[in-house]
Amino acid sequence: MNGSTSNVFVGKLSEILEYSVKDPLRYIVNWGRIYSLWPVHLETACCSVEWGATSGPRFDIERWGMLGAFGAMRQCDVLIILGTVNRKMAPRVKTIYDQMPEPRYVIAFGACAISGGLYYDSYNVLPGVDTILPVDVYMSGCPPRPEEFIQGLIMLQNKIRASKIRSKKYVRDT
Amino acid sequence: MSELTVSIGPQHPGAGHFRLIVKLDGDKIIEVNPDPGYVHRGEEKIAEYRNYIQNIPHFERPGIHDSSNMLFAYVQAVEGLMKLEVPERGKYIRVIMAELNRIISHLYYLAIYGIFVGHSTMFMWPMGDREHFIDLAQMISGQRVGFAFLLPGGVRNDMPEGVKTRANDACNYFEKRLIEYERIFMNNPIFENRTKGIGKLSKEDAINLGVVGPTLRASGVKADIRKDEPYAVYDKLDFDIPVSKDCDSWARAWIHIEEMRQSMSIIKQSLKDMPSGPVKLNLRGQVRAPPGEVFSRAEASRGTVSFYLVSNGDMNPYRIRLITPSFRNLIAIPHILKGLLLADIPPVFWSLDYWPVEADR
Amino acid sequence: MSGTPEIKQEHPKREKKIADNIAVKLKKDILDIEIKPKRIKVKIKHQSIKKAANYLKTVLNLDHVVSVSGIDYPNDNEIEIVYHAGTYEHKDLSDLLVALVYRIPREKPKTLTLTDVWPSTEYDERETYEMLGVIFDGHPKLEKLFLPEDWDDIPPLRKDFKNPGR
Amino acid sequence: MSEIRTFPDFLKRLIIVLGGLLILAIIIFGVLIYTVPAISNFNGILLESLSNPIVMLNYLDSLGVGINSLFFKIVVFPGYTWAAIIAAEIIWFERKFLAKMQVRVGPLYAGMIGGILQPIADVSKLIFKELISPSRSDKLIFFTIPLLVNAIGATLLAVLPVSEGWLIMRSEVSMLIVFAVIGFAPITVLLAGWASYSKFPFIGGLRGLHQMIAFEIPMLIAALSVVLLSGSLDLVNIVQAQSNVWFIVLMPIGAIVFFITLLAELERIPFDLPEAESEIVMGYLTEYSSMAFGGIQLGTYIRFYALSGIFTTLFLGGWHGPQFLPAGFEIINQIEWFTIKTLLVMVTIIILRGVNPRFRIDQLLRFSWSRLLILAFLNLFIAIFILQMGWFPFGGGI
Repeated sequence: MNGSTSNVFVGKLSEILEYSVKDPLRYIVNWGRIYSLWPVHLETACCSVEWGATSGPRFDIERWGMLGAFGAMRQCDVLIILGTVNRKMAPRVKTIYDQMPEPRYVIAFGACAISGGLYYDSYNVLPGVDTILPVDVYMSGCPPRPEEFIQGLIMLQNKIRASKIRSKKYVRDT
Repeated sequence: MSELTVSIGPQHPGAGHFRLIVKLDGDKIIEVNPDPGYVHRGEEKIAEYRNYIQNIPHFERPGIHDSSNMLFAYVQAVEGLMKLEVPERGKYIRVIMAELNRIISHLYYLAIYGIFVGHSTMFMWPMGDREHFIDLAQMISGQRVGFAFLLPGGVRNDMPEGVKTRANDACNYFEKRLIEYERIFMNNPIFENRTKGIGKLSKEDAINLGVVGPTLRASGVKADIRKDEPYAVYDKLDFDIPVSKDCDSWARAWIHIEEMRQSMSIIKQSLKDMPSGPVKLNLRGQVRAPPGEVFSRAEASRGTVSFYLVSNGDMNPYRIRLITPSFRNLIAIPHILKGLLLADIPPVFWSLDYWPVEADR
Repeated sequence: MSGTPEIKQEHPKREKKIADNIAVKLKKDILDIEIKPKRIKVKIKHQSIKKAANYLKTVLNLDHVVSVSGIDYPNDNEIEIVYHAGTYEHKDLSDLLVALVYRIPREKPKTLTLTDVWPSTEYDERETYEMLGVIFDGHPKLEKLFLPEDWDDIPPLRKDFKNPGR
Repeated sequence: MSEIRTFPDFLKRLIIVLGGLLILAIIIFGVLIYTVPAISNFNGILLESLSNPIVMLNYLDSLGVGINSLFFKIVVFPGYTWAAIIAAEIIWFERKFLAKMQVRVGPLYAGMIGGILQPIADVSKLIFKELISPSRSDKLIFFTIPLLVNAIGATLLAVLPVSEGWLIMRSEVSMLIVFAVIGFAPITVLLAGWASYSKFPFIGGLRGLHQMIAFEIPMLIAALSVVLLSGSLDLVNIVQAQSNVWFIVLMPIGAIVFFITLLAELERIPFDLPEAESEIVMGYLTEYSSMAFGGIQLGTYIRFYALSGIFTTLFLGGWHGPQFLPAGFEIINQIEWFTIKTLLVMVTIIILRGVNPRFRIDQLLRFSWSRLLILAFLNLFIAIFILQMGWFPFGGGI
């Protein structure tokens, strides 16, 4: 067997493996991630009121497997930035993000988290949390309604569904 | 020797956007240093760049689930400078919105109290019942939270049809529900163990530290701006100020439950007594305050909220000082937590109804 | 209507009486007294702030402070400090607020703390310290309260501090 | 080659792949039959078992992996897999049941029926998450703890008498084994807290140690009265002694004491102090991530099942119950009754979670040492009294 045919054979094998193992596995892994998004318990400002209502009985976020709020960030998947991040909070938010395990997702909840919102010209407010973190889903509103949170959650689920098993390794700051 | 310093917050299930630096000896608290400022957004500075109408959404953001009460003091300050008299119907609608907000805020308080003592059902039930009152407020104002409903000179719009019956239904339902709350949550023996006699704030200390709101009334001081310095139509309405002499965490929670009862009675009375007529003054052009200063107070759900407004006749206020109830109660936290155990921090801390957003402004 | 002048005049006499009492007692220290319904504004000299505060607390029973505000007046080159004191124990005066006002030079904003008279002023004075740069001598813990630890700009509530983008 | 986005896509792909594998297996098998003689023997059994499955079972037994073998018992049925399935589904049930108590829906979209696959989703997510080891932790101990917690739960399963004839191991001192293993649980909590090198986990570990030691003594004394009445340390004998009357009827106080100490041993609300979320974040679990966290949770829930089973054995008459199935199926009937009773105990524990807040550590210790201990002794005297009066036929350990 010369080199070229063996290469073709290996290529076919990897194709078959991808077809029969990797793709279904990716579906299963992503399915698990979709229905088990645990958020970090981090309240940065007044949008946490609407987050409370979202995890309450009427909007019941646990239907999608999302817990109300989770204490330690070592087990969490989603960092929900609930409103304004100011200059005192920003380093802490970054630390919390760094302590979360991969894969992790960031939701910017409310106008302040997106762009500074009402406080765009304040001396102590970040102009949007995407200046320090990579944001996956933006939810507009001041504060966003719980329905909007659910819509954003479904958007995040669709994003995860199309993603790879092993995302690009994020290099941590020391 | 065996001192341990733990910082509770800003990311902690028992603190939220706020930090307590706690020095522990074993399980006992030696010293507590509150470290607020994680939500400081410079409201007072921003207010100097905005005119009187633009400031309305800003001043409700600190206490967002208590927005009408926060604005009550602000619009009264502006009206005081401009010497406006609000139409009678507008005053009644203001009172209805303020009391709805009080119930919404108190239910939020109860819900988080549940989380802080480890009772998940106590979180869910008040959160669910809160939605009925949010629905009512949404019917009137069009928003879930942050209504921006009160304006200098009245309220933004009249109430739609059907609010009256729906409000009465909600109040009747919730009165029954409150009895259940007392039976299931307040009289639970473990809950009583955790809160009765814990976190005492004596009457003298409460007065000296200048705390406000339910915290003050739970320490046996009968003080409420609605009675002491009646504004809007509160002097025409019949209601009680619940006062407790127990001074502990349980009493503070109980005051909140009693206040919700009184609020529902106020809403029912106002809906009955409300005259017809306009709801706001027709203020053509800009709202501009003449030079002068005014100190205005209102009783929000967490306590007295005050605005000190200094104007030099400009479009924008010269200086606005906003004193929120949580900022006044901040001083009580290190005082009250001293000598307790680590496990007491969440229930005692939350029993003061300290809302960091409101304190930091 | 709280604090609304000239619309309702419920107890004009009461405020006048209290103001007269203050004026007699603190004759030398007072610059000016303004009376509105439910509000009395006492302008005093900077040096006699402690004396006035002690008087208000012991004689008038004003047991707590509602607010401490600092106002920057760059044109006069002065900073005005306002203490609003009220009472819980004295039921008749529960709607009355007495404002104690004094001014200090803007370049050297140094004054005495009132935490020993009214413990409730502790956090207000800390906030005034960081927002306006006023130094309260004798304050138990004059540190940053709300601003970030690494704040090195001028105090933000001074009028010459401009918000970014303004 | 298209990507898989929806469930029907996934199902289609799965069928294709499995079909391919089947064809491949048949081809390989067919080739092997004619080349390797040992296989052809197996082939005969395989064909025979299509008409008579017993043959297949017997053959597997002869290999040592059959349904009567120890391997099967440990790995599959009364053993680990069974317990893990129960643990996973009790997690789902707990979330769903609590949601119903709280006028909510609970897990809904993961899985077809009421989110029944929710725990599977959680586990699969945890498996593929990054495993973080804190830089200053004691790595060896840190990563041994999840295994140890699982081992404790699994060891308890070994002596759990699910039925009279069908159990993994019968020992004359199985009661002692149970308590020896339970006594090891506080050490894992303390070690987990200590190895994390972090403040909140350490506080959680210490709390766990205090709490479990304080509750073990009343638990032992409550169990001692059962031993007195039945006159044996063997769990099977204890169940046999209850054939007429359950011990919960004879000693209600003992049952209550044992139940409360059970809650404390399992760190369930109202005794979940070692992982009190609003006070010390997640207690000793704070630093654990990925499957290390999942492993501890799984081990804890297996222990939950095992200890509920012990309660059933000691006080609820174990496998005893009316015979539903026809004669010849006694073992299945016994297993059924045991499982039903155990699940009932678990549901009771879950209900308590929905209606109670959390104790404080000093109140808890006082409660244990001053109330439960006295009640446990009282119960012991009652047991001795019953024994001395000769009201109970078994016994006589003294």
